[in-house]
Amino acid sequence: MLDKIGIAKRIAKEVKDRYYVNLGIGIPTLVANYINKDIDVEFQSENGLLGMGPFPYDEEVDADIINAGKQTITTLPGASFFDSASSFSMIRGKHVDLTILGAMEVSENGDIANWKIPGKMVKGMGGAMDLVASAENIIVAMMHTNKAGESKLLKKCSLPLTGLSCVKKIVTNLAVLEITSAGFQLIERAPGVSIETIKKATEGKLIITGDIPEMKIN
Amino acid sequence: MLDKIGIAKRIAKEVKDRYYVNLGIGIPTLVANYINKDIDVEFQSENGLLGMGPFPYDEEVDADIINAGKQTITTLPGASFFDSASSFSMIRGKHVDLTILGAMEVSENGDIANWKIPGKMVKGMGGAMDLVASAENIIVAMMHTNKAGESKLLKKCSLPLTGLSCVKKIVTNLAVLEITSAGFQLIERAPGVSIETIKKATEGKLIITGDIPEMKIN
Amino acid sequence: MINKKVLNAQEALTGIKDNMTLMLGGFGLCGIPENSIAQLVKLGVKNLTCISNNAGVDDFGLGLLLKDKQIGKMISSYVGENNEFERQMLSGELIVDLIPQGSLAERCRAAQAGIPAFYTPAGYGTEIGEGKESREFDGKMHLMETAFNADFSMVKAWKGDEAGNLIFKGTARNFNPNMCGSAKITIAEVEELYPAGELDPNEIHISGIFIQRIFQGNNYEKRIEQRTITKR
Amino acid sequence: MINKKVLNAQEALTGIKDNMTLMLGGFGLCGIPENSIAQLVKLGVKNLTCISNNAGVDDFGLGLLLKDKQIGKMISSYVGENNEFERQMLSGELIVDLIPQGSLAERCRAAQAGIPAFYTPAGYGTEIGEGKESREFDGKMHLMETAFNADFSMVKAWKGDEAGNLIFKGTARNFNPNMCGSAKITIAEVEELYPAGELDPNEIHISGIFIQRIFQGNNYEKRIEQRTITKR
Repeated sequence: MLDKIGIAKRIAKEVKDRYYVNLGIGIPTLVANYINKDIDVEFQSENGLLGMGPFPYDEEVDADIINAGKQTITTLPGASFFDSASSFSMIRGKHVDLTILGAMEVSENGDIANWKIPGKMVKGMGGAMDLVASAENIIVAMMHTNKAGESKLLKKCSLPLTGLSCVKKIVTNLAVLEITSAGFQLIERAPGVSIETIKKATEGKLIITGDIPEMKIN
Repeated sequence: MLDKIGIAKRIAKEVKDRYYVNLGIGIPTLVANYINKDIDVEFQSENGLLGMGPFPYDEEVDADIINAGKQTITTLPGASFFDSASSFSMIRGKHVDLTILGAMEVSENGDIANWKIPGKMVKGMGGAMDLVASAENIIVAMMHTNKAGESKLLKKCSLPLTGLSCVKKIVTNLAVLEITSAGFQLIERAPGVSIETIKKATEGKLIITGDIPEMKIN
Repeated sequence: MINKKVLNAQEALTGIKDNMTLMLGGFGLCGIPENSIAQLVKLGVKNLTCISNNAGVDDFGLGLLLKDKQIGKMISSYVGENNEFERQMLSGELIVDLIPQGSLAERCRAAQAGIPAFYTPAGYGTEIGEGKESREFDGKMHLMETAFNADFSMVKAWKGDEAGNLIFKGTARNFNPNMCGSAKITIAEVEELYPAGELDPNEIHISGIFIQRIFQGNNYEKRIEQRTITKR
Repeated sequence: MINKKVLNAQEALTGIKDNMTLMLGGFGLCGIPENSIAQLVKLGVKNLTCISNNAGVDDFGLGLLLKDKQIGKMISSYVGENNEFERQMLSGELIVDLIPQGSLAERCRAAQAGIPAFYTPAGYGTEIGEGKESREFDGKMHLMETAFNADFSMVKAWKGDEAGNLIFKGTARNFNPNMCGSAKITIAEVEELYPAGELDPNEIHISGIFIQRIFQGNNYEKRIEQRTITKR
């Protein structure tokens, strides 16, 4: 079973050379730390920065340079700043290659719900609805089940949707799965996790074809 | 009767303090030379410049700084460069206060035709259709009649239209007229021009109320 | 040169009244028009509709207006980080219209550009699409979104000149350029105000034509929401 | 940093074939991608559809492609200044689609921004509106215009870096930024190419994400159409 860092490490392997990547808040943010140093990747922050770098040293902190999580950050060589409309031109125009974000629920046809729980304070969708509506490569990072132990991989989302049929891949603490026309195709098991465990934790249609390897992360 | 410079001088009086102005090619371009020096005006050139100045001195000529007529020009203090989409945001978004352009025909309801003569080589509308569709204050500078002596102020335009019901005022070699719901309202006569002459030269409905003063230009 | 300079926030905000719709730049607390917000508090105008990506924190940014119950409706994409906001929203005192961030930005830009409506896939198939027209383009469903219609827009820039030209800094740019010229009157506050001619025409982010009033702000706090650092 | 640098125009234009749709920046002869056009002539690709505000003059700019009959269709707002163009158009060899300049710019920008369609009042009630959907907003009629769909876009900038970031100069900016990322592949040629990190991130007009290939051009002629001067 993976912890959050394990999920981030596994997702990092999905990030390919020359990808522009948008990382959501939470586990996705951690992914940046584990990307292969031999490949070139640029991070887009939807508040208006391409070429986002690590957190600044104390004396470098600039209130005018933050990421979408409102954290102070730095820029890397080749970075650029732009306005919000241009930022979403990058997103809506499919110029961003990979979007990694968290979810509360994903359905077997790739619907995602990650912005609203009826009856609870709603903070808003931020850029998530634009991202999931346009990105051609969306990976969800999340726990396989919620705190009550209920599956988050469902036949149909019960929560208000963020986007329709958009998720391509899911990396959870238990497994890697692809969304196919048939349902959740199991690709890899987390270290030490049995197929039985994954089956029990998956409410939506789970497709298992042949041997399912255990995932390799460093 | 006015010559082209006279028309430009008369139109210059329509340019008010703090106006952003877009000048078309031909007579409108001349208007810039006769604007009251005591007022502040900025010229927008739709190819991407606000704060256009006069032609450069020979040694200042820069191929990268031209106006919409492809003439080399200069910038004034407070000028800015921008892309074409932003330029037409200024125009379509009604941020430009006054548009002055030439016309082949204007109809009594303010339709304008100035881009195409069937059977002749068509050069294109350039930015004229965007300008006339959005500008709230459009003044047409033109001769009252064409080379064949036929009126250019018509009941209905015979040429393909550039825009519908958009012209507010017309300054010709013979007169100043406003477009009203009733037709061409005669406002001023050119020096030495009789009402009879204007009547003869105007095919569309001409409204004459009270005394029509002779225009004053310096 | 058409001079847009006004003396201060007080002069700049002349004409703002109860029940108006305002656009306010900024992302979180980054790039917000601090001086204009302070003046709105001083004016005490009520029942404002505020179009702003976020709603500030309890004691800063738009939170200052919320505390005084000056806002009747918020149009935003994300409104966390604010307890008073939550209280007013749950009690029904505050109407909240949440819209996707990209649609928010583009609806501002559409108002600037005189484009009454455009299509975007964001929100299709979600509750955001309810009651909105949808339409297929290239096999994909889109929603029709319309330009905002606001009375005043308040933006914050780094450098400006008296002609109203603006240059923004870093990610403090965000929604600010998209809100210029997107309301009937746009007020820009800047950290540094120069005479016309001091800024390079090639480096200007937003032309002065979109700005009606500009003033030099003061005492910028630039509060940081998440001070994250790398330890040496 | 994702390096977009290629060696020259030849490498940059790899993949361009007959019958493709190309976008080309420039206004008149100002800011045109001179090196890319020269390479198109060398490639001899035929029956191109060219989206460009103008069509060059007889012996420069897109006129060079017209002379060799490489263009099957022009999508422009203004095509004067070119006798060979006129000849081919009147003879029916060349299809010409004239559209309002603002709609041209916005349709490029829409392609860049993933907006399939938008509304503009330009051209309503004229022959430009024939066959197009129209619709009323706020009591005014508008046409629905759609995003362009092009294979390659060719733009010219002043400064660029290896990450593909671009800075334009003066009115040579014009359509160039709006055509970046508006086609499947965008090729940028620049007068000065710098390593990543040399350009100020705050002064970049177009982010490298919109550019697939960048190269340093050479021998820029920058021909002037109307050399107008003030005599001392």
